[in-house]
Amino acid sequence: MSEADDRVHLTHEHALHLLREMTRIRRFEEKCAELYSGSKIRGFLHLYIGEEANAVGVMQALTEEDAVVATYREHGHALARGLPMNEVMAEMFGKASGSSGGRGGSMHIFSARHRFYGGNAIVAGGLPLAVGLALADKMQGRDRVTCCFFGEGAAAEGEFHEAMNLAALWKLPVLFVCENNLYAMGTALARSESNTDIRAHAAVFGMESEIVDGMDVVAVEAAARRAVHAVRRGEGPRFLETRTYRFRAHSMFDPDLYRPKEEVEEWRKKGPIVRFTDWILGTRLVHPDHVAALENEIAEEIGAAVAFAEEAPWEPVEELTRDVTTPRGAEVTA
Amino acid sequence: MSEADDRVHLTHEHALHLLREMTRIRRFEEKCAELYSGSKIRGFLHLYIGEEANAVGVMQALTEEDAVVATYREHGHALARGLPMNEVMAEMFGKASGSSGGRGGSMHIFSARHRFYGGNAIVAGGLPLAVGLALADKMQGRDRVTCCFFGEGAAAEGEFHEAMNLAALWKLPVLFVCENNLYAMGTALARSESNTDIRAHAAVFGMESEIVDGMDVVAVEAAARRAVHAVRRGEGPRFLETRTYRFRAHSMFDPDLYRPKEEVEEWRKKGPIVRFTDWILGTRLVHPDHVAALENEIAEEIGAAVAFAEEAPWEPVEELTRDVTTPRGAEVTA
Amino acid sequence: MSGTRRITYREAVREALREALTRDDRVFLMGEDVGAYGGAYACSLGLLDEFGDDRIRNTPLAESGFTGAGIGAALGGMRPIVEIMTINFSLLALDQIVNNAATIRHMSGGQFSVPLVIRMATGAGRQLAAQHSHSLEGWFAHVPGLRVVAPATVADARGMLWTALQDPDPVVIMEHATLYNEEGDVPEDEDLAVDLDRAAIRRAGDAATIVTYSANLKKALAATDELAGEGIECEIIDLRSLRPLDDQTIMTSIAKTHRAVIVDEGWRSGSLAAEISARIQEQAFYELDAPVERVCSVEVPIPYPQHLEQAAIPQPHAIAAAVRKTLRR
Amino acid sequence: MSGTRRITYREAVREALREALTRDDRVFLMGEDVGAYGGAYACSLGLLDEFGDDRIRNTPLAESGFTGAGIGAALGGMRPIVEIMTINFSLLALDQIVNNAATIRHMSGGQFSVPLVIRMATGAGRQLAAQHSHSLEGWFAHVPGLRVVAPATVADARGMLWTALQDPDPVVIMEHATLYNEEGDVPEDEDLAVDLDRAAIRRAGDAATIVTYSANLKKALAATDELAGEGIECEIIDLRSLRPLDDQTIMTSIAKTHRAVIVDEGWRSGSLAAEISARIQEQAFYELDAPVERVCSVEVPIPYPQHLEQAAIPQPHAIAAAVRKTLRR
Ligand SMILES: Cc1ncc(C[n+]2csc(CCOP(=O)(O)OP(=O)(O)O)c2C)c(N)n1
Ligand SMILES: Cc1ncc(C[n+]2csc(CCOP(=O)(O)OP(=O)(O)O)c2C)c(N)n1
Ligand SMILES: [Mg+2]
Ligand SMILES: [Mg+2]
Repeated sequence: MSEADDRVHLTHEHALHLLREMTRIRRFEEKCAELYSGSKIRGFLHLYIGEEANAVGVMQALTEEDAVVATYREHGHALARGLPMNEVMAEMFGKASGSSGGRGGSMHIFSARHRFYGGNAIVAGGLPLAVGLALADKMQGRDRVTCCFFGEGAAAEGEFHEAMNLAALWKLPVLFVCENNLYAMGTALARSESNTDIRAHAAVFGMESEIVDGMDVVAVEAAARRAVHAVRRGEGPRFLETRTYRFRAHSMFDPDLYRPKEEVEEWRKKGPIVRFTDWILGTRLVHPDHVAALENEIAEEIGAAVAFAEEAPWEPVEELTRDVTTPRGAEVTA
Repeated sequence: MSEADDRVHLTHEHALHLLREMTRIRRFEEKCAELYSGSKIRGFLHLYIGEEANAVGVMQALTEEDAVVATYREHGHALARGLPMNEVMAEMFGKASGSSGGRGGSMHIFSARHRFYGGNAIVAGGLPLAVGLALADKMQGRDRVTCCFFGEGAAAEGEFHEAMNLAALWKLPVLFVCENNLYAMGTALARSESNTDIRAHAAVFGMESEIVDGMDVVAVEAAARRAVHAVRRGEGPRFLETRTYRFRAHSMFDPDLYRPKEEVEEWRKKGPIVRFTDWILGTRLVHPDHVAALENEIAEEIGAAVAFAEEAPWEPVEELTRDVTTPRGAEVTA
Repeated sequence: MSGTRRITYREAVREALREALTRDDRVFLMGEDVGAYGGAYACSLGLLDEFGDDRIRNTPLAESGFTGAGIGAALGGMRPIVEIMTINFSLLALDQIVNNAATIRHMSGGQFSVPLVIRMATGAGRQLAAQHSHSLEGWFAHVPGLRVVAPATVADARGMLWTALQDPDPVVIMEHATLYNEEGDVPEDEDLAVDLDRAAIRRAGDAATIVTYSANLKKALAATDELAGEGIECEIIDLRSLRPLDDQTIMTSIAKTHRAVIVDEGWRSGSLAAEISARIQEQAFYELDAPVERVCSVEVPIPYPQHLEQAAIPQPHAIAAAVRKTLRR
Repeated sequence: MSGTRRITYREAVREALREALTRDDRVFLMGEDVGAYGGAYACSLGLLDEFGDDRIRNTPLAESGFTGAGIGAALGGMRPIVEIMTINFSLLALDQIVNNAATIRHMSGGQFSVPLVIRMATGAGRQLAAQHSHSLEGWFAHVPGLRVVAPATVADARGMLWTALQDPDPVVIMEHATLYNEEGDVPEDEDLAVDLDRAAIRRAGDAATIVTYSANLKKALAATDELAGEGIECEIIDLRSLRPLDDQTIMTSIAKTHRAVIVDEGWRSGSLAAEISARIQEQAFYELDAPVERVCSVEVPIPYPQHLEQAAIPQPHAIAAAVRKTLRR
């Protein structure tokens, strides 16, 4: 293994980039929460706030050719993957200009352009998909990686087990990223797993894994680079457990009664944005003015995204049954 | 742990008993194969020949109060559990006097009297059932063990994973017995598990396990006693992997093309009956006359069972829809 | 007969759970987040404190595993209530439900019954999109060995659970996700158990028979209000039990009205509505003055935006139009 | 047009697989024991040697996992053929099939199609009892986003796979387990692909229309032989495609015969037959001279003994009786 490829080069630009990406997600979702209260966004909305370092860190290790599979908490991943904020916001609104044409909403963001395969709201349901995407790459001799995000709650599902085995058995180029935020809805990990060491569930298949502090974006990026590099070298799947925490309730319906307020407060202090900001300011890699400028830019981007979504058209009702099956004669994507 | 309780007391009687039980299964199934060719038995028939030491050994460790859950290869387990051979044979014929009233056939032998819960033909489908039976015992404070048999092929199924976790998480009194006969139909273990050490799939849940030579009935009995004892003490579930082999094809439909004839021959030499017989004769625990007498008795028992099954009545067609739901006002079993 | 109280459907479910847990100590509730979280739709909120975590048994995410464990526990003498958050997730448990719960009695020649109750939320209307909004009630109603019920009213939500628990065989209770916040009256009587065998006539009339169940009862009532203004008085049958179906109540009504409209949130092709239509035809062909109409969901995975979602599922105006069509008006 | 060859249904499936694997290198076969064992019903016997274990991909027992992997591989540009041994086991994969394969196109706003073919054995008649003998074709036919076909003839078994592989969306091919040993003729032509959109008229007649599919075609033919002796000439429609249904062929026939009998091995309540009955009623009500009859399976988990199993599923005499009934004879 050549260590060089895996190192994070924390230049001024890169530091700002990481901060920007995390902040974009944070502010975007804060706006979404507001818009939810205003009934612009509906359904279940699962905020990623507090977990931004995971998606942002991991995405740094992927190329455009790679594929991403995520869950219902995927707005962060979508933004970090490069989906235009306008399209993501329009999707939250359910508008025709949304990334899934409005059909999916917050839980089903897709983008063929970005090889972003959802947006899956069945816990663990995305894992077999990731295995298949990687299988296609391997069978076609393509040098691509499929990165699959899921929560620690997924580890109890049979589909998790089946997918892990297939990936390991067939040595497929998958990076499994388990975002361990300690709770699955209101269920603390110890109430759902007899063995709370999630990596053991990868190790049992002979899959190498690493734990990383999911509140430290640089650490996540470094770990992801190591893992992706190994996967790309053809060493088979890897497993990354990120230790993280969601600052908000599970979804907008959740009264958040199952965990102590102090616990949330403790984690907030370790927040990925505040911590990274302090650090890059402290090391003078970045100047406070840059941070302020960045916040302004993002505020503008969000304002524009909201305006875009507001103005975007609704799908006409006559189009209801479009995209159930492919129109005859149409080309297949992929 | 008091070792005393776990020891196998290999008296003359016990040795003869073990030999008799294994031989009953062997001769019964040889007869079944014959009857299958004569079209008396139909459907899929999965012979247990070669694996008799597993069921017989494990059953020694169970009491009447305990429960057993098995697979489609369960005629051996049913006989070892004490179901009358007449009823089992009649079930193979599909007759009304069969242990499941003829409805189930070879894959679905049940007996409430023996707490024998099938006869499940969905690979791994019996495991959650066993978990639930044990849960009922635990919740009602009953000192009973549920013993669940399955093949190594089941370990790849999600239901296996889910059931193992539940049993371990809730510390339920289940003994999982994985009869590892190296093949799932025509699929060798290495083609289905990235990690062929089956016990690792128990260890990951923190479940203690043991491997035992499934061709050695005394070793199986001893291991089962240790495991059942631990389960009964309230230590939670245990896992037993028995290393065994089926001498016949997977089912009567299987041309058995996927494994070398020499491999089968090698294992036949280690056959549980021939080996145990040689040994108890060698140690003079048992006299050849006893063995001959036992074979005669069994031949008679089988002859009687076939006659019983032949003469047993068919369910009248008018009864077809009986036992789909419980007649109103009837008592619930269990 | 004493008076009535006004509570929500959610409260009704919760009261029914509480009562069952109190009356019969073999009863326990098992499912994802039924504990501290209080259930995905808050039906069991507070019950953990009251009954403890042995009986309010929070499970890992393992639909097949815990549903199968429910079957085993039922075989072992308990009376489990398994909660599956949403009918879409029940697809992960169908092996256990169909291959085990529904068949064990038969395969064992009647030796074992599976007195298990499974509750799940169904249906569209909350903008939860294609993986949370299905109406697969008809699939369950297809399976011999299961009983399937769908409480449309608060009183039925209150009463059906206890009746279901008395059943020696597996009962699936379908709770439409849009009903939980609905208010309704429940009797103050001690004995709340409802008869699961009979459909209920929720409105009498002789112009046409509307057969429906669950959340669509409300829509049917709205449609009939509209129609009543035109002098068309419809009879509304709330099926309550989807398996078995109460043919008699349906056919008796049709013998009176000679017209039928079936309202079902399932996708049209292969819907439960198709079964009812076929039965009406088989049993009341010569009574019919017009073809049986079906108002079902459009055959599309439920889309997220409200206008499309609502366009995909039955609506009062479509029900009214179907009734008019049977009357050639 | 050249002549015909006589082969078994199993050989037809195998030839179709071989041809697909040869013609398109994105095609691969994936499932339990498709490799060295040759498939549970021996359909892929020999293909491992021919195509290697990359393309004849033997899987672990993990129905959800490998079906989901098939979906992913289809998204990734392959053309996977997933084999599920028996429809009962497909219950373990329904989450992937319904929540993913059938919905991804819609949820993604048409960005992704899932060109996946799933083959599975269905049906009773081999004394395999309650966990191996279901006929759940109707369930699949209920799901928007899926196409479901059921080859009843050897020629269709030979031709449908290639047509299915050209479909950009998921296609489920239902192979009745009792058909594999049946012999039939296949055309010697180069171009074997069959039209999946049209039902086939397998026998012409004007007394009554029998609508059926899969293995029950043979039973319908046997029934019509019997009826022909009585001077009753029935038309038989083999649906071939269960989703979408070819209404036009059905209604055209009924406009001629005015009577319909539907034969379907699914349990009667909620069967595909119910859907067809409902459609006939909706689209041809005023053409009907008698109620539509259904010959379906008795609502019982399929029992093991031959006489009970046969009593549970449709039989020629019952089909003939249903036809006579529509003719009031
Ligand atoms: C199969 C399935 N079961 C249950 C749910 C309901 N549900 C949605 S999210 C969730 C918790 C998942 O927790 P985790 O995997 O840890 O991810 P997190 O939400 O913490 O990111 C549950 C139970 C679901 N969507 N899918
Ligand atoms: C869920 C499911 N998938 C596939 C099958 C078909 N099948 C029956 S037995 C079997 C092999 C099982 O192997 P193993 O668990 O090792 O048990 P063994 O037969 O060797 O005793 C398979 C694939 C099934 N019965 N159930
Ligand atoms: Mg979590
Ligand atoms: Mg095996």
